[in-house]
Amino acid sequence: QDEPLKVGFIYVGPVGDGGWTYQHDLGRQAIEEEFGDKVETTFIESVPEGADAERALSQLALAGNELIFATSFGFMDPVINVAAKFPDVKFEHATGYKRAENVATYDARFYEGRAVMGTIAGRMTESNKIGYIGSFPIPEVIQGINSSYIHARKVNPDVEMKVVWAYSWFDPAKEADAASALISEGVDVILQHTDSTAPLAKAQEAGAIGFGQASDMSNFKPSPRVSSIIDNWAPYYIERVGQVLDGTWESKATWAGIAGGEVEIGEITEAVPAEVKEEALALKDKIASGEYHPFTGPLNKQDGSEWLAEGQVATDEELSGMNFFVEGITAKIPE
Amino acid sequence: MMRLVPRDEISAGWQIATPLLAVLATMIAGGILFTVMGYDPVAAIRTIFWDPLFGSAASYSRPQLLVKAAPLILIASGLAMGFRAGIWNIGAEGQYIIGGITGAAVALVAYPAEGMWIFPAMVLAGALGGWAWGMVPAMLRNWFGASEILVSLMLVYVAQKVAAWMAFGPMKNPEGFGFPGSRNLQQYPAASNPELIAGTGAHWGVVAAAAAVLVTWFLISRHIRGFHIRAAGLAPRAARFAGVRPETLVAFCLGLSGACAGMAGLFEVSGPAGQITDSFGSGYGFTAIIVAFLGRLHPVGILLAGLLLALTYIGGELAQLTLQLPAATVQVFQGMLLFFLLGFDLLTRFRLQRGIAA
Amino acid sequence: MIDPLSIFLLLLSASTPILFAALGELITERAGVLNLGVEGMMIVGALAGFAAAHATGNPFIGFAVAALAGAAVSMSFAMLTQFLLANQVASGLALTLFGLGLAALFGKPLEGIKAPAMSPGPLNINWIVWLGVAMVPVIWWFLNRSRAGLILRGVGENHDAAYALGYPVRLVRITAIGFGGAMAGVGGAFLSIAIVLQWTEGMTAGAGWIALAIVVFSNWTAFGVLAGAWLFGGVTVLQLRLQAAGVSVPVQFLSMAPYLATILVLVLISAKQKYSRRAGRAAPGSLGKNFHALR
Amino acid sequence: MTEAAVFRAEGIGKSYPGVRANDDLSFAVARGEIHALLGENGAGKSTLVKMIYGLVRPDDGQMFLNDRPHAPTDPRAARNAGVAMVFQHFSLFDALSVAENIALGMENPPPRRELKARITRVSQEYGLPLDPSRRVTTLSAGERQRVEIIRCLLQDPHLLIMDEPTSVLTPQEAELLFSTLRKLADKGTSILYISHKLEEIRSHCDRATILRNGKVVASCDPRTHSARELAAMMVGGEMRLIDRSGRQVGKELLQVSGLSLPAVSAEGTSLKNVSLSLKAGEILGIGGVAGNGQEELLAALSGEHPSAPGAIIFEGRSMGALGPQQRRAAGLLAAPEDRLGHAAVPDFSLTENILLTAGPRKGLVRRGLIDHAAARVFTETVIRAFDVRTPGTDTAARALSGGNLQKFVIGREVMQAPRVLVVNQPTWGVDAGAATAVRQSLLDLARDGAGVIVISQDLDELMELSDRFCALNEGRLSEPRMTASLSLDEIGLMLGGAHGMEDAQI
Ligand SMILES: Nc1ncnc2c1ncn2[C@@H]1O[C@H](COP(=O)(O)OP(=O)(O)OP(=O)(O)O)[C@@H](O)[C@H]1O
Ligand SMILES: Nc1ncnc2c1ncn2[C@@H]1O[C@H](COP(=O)(O)OP(=O)(O)OP(=O)(O)O)[C@@H](O)[C@H]1O
Ligand SMILES: [Mg+2]
Ligand SMILES: [Mg+2]
Repeated sequence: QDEPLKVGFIYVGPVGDGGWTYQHDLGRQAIEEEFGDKVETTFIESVPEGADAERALSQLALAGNELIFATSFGFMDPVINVAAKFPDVKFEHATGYKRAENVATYDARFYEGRAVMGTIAGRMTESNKIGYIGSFPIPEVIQGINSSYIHARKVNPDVEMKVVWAYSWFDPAKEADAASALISEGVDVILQHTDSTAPLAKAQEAGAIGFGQASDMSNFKPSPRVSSIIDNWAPYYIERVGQVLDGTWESKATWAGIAGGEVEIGEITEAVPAEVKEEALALKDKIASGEYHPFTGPLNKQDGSEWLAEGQVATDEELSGMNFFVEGITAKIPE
Repeated sequence: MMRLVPRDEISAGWQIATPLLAVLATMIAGGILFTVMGYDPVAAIRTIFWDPLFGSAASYSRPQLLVKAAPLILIASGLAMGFRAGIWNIGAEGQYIIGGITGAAVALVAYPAEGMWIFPAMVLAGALGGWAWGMVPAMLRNWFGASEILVSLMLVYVAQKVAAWMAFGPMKNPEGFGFPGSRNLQQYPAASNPELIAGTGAHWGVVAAAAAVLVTWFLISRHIRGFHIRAAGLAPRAARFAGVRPETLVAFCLGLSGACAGMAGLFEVSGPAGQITDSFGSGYGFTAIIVAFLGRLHPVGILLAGLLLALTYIGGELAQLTLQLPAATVQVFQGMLLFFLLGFDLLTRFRLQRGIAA
Repeated sequence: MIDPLSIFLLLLSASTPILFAALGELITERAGVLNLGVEGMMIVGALAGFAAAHATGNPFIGFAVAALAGAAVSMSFAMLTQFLLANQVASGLALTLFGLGLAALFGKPLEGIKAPAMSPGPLNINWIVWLGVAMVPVIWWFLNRSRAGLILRGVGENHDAAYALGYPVRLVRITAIGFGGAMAGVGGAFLSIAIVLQWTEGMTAGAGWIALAIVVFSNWTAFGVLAGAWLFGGVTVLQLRLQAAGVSVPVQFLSMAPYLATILVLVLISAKQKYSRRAGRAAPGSLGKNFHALR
Repeated sequence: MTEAAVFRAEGIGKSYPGVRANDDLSFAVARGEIHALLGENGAGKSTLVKMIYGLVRPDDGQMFLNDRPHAPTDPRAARNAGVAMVFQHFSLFDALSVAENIALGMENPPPRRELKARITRVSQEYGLPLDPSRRVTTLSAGERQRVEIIRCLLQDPHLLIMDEPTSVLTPQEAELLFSTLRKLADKGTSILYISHKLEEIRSHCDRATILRNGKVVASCDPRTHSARELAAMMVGGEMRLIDRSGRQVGKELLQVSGLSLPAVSAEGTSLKNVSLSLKAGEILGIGGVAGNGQEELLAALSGEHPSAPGAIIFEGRSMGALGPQQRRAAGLLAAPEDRLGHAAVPDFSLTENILLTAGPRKGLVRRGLIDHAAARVFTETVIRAFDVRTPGTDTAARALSGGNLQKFVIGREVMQAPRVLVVNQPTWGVDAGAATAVRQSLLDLARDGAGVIVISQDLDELMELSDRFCALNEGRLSEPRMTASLSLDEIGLMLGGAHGMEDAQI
């Protein structure tokens, strides 16, 4: 087996987006580093979801790639279609839910990281107002908002959460404006589920704090970026490539979190008091060890109806279809 | 000193020669750019312009040319009519999105019924949706004199928001676990737009594009309506004198180009794309403007230009794959192509002449 | 509940990129040239400005370089339209496409880098914001009171007449295109240096097109441009502010609001021109037409 | 009066591709002289004066101004040397004010307020009142010309060039212009004057230089020659005489009553309660200064603008709601004034321009389908019958000279054998020979039983053609009078009250 294993990637954005695609590309580079000559990787960036994705996937398959990572939710149906045509090629689809003999799915439990960020946010806010910039009202983002809020409130019962939807994953100017709007509402801690650093930049101007999203955004250390939630795909990618190499790869659904190393908590800087840092790290460890689940009852839905009873833990099905806020959040999910 | 002298007649020879010259110049300029960026220029040009047609995976990429070119040609054919009349529909992208949405709406309402009527009804709805979206700038121009360039363009953004709203709201697939995006129409036989002959890439959109080329060719060269369109573009008052009502023409051209774009959207959503997502519009409407100009607003030219641009897209992907050329290269390429074409265009209208010495 | 002053401060900064770009385009259009390439010039300015600011550590040098870069790319448009007599609409689109591609290509090495800090100006408002607002009366004065402005308007109003009087139509237009490019460049650089504080591909996200719309709805006047930029910025900022304040608003519809508002104002202004005879025609008479003189 | 020459040209030559526009051309203009340049369309008059004004550079020869070599590189250099020029068109800026327009024509305009004061002063001095702050759009043709003249006067030129300035003026306005020019000449300014109107040259100019094919063929004192003699010199042969014989007035064809219509443009005038009637074989002349509703009247009759039902009855049918094509099919045809851009598409070939109007009547378009072969045949017919000088049927309309295009445009309508033909300014800017041909074709049409309406500002033309005459003034049409019983002075009175005239009296 002299021929290297060819591994292909399709990205929804440019590798330089500094966020989502950038992190996947770091994962790709980690593969190259780990396996050296044994693998050869290629990628196609900025592939629109839809018809073009199907072609890009086919081109990758035709070019002899045996393992292909499709790194956006919108590539789901194209992956299934192309996988049917290339039964010998293995596909990995991020954040989707459709699988096949040769299609596996993987995702990360970002809400675990959000719990840690929420704790820091709840402790750090002086105005008792924290802001959240959401991209789109989809389950993954709603999980994050709920998780952050729940854990901020846990450490600070007076905390209030303001939500602004940017309706974009990546629109720096819009995100900057959203951050400014939150700040002028009195918010002094900003969480974001959009991919640019613009909100951090605005936070810095206003003396507020925020968190890195998707990538570490370490440029803004030590403040306003006081910590970050990092998508680290490298462990998963290395594991799966290894499995292909030794012939043990099989289709499955992976939803790993802090424990699997896919969700990483970036350095908590000195801008955060030591005891808060400790508290946050303790929570992280509890989640990693499986001792604690961020969605543990008692929890009510926004309308006051009961969701989880005391000690009850949310199921993965409930989480992956989450379409409501928990009690206490005043913002509404746009219909 | 060289100077420009207008020609009495547009030169037919140069009409054909300038696009070829433009392609050649783009290859040369592109080659220089690649060299500067540290890539092998010959390999890059070959990968973009040659491999999709004759390379090792050509049997796959050749039909893909049709898939990619069809919406471009369909939309550009409609746009060219308006451009000839001096009516600037820059918002085909929006009409494309709305056409996709209205067409898909018919399917989603009908689901899971089966019936021969469903697909034709979707085509009609798609065309109507695009038409209606095109009529907004038309009416605002007719009633208030608002610039159709800007109104149609602003409506692209609105259409994108509508698509997002649909994908997250009313059209969300009820079996999609709360994830955005409509049902996949590829999996709904009555509403899907599959390959007509396996392995050719030809779906109903390709047929429609071919029909659009024929119809617009007929319109422009044989029909009085096309004649009036040309007259209105060159001399609005003369067209009015000939009996053209400018309002009618504005409505006709924006409506026609909107309907074409809407149909393109429908064929895309029911075929290659499969579903309405928040990113459903993928730039066909804007690229079609280049196609229209590159094809010198002539149906046959548009046919060739559509295929050429499809080639740059697919070749660009191949170049990414094999040479790791950045995706933005394709954009630069298309920009240069248009630059050169517009520049060389001068030769069709003017003659270069040496200054007459005393 | 939401105090107007804070909204105003927000919109000041949010509207600055489009204000610069639209003022530049105003001058270009007043000279009779319709340059649809604003988006392309902005993104090139955003990149070049950011690169220079990063390299020198001085944001102001960044803005100066952005102006130069914007003017430089605009020259390709000038070449096409003024010497090769190409269609202005198509050339502008080509410029947009080319600029976006070029910036994406050459921006790769700068991704993920943070912009150097910029000291705020008076009242804690960015110097460039002040500059943008100050440009408005300057441009008004230039157009309506200066000799050069009169010549520029003459060229835009009727290029044949201007040529017959001996004015260098082409030169005036090339200068105006260059100025438009420089202003668009500064607008773009404000995005990368002062708002987003980094370079990212496609970061102008349609701002150039909005600037074009604002010129029309300003009725080709400097203060109209200011009003338009503030209105657009205001609607954008307001919808985010309303969300942040927890007002239950239909977000999808509000996110369409800036575009719909632009259309609405466009319609109102066009209708006023169309139906009131006193308002007269505001668009420069030779706008979008190419000039060719035979000697 | 003939002291030293202010301006001299020696051996001037200028070639355009395929044309020798000026050829070894020499002449001189004396101080304080009104000097006419005469010649057919394309004789080279404009080329010559454009060289004097620095818009075009001569290929060979020399020019002298006040005995110093004159070789301006651009109009500003020419202005600095003391040359000023009034163009017939394309030299005012519609959206700008009078003062701004004038400032643009000056090298170093004084500050705004002072400039306004000077404009007012000079305009009063020459009896050409003007409000410096008005926008040019709102001015009448005569007022616009005042702007141009004052723009020149403020520079105290040695040589003032006027290229066809009177074609848009009323006789009174023309008189006013000449008295201004005479005042200027008396102060020592020399004037170079181009016109196709031989009568006004005869009565107002001191000398005439006559060009043919770019060469000087004669120089004379126009006051000592008849118009026919001057025309003969221009053409190099005898002029054809107009034949008015053989016409018979028949039944009524067209009835317009109570026609009102808004203005088509900012410069236009609304039509107010216009009524007229036209019989077969009759030519009705409609005089008036441009901008008094002529365009609107033509648009209403051609169908470009719909009108109230019953306002236009053609052979018993109400035409008001019908568009141009339907009216053509019925036999009501029109030819507008502006040949490039209104009557014809400049970039279309002649065949395509035929299709613009001749589709319905000549069967060139059937059920929307164009019969290109038939169109070409008809184009050739028109070209032959009207002696249109063109390389072929595929030549673009803009490549034709003004006179030839005019013959083509009129020919296109006449050859469709209309029942009624409405023409506006049929010989505008056209030389004497071509004008005669066009006028004769209208007379022949009437002789064959059609009704013709001629809208014109050229009173000589109206006197020559029309049986009855009425005046259009501020959108109102006067009662028709028999032309035979009218004198030029009476016509002047009928047109009187044309705007701006009252305060313009000196
Ligand atoms: N810019 C040009 N390019 C080519 N040929 C030209 C140009 N200008 C004038 N000509 C040609 O030169 C000749 C002289 O034209 P010129 O304009 O001097 O005639 P004119 O005497 O002013 O005619 P008119 O009575 O119609 O005003 C004509 O044959 C004309 O076609
Ligand atoms: N580029 C050209 N090629 C060929 N002929 C031309 C060209 N430009 C002008 N001409 C011809 O030259 C003649 C005069 O045109 P020009 O533009 O000088 O107008 P003009 O009638 O002389 O001006 P004015 O209105 O001042 O009398 C016309 O017969 C016209 O057809
Ligand atoms: Mg002339
Ligand atoms: Mg003339």
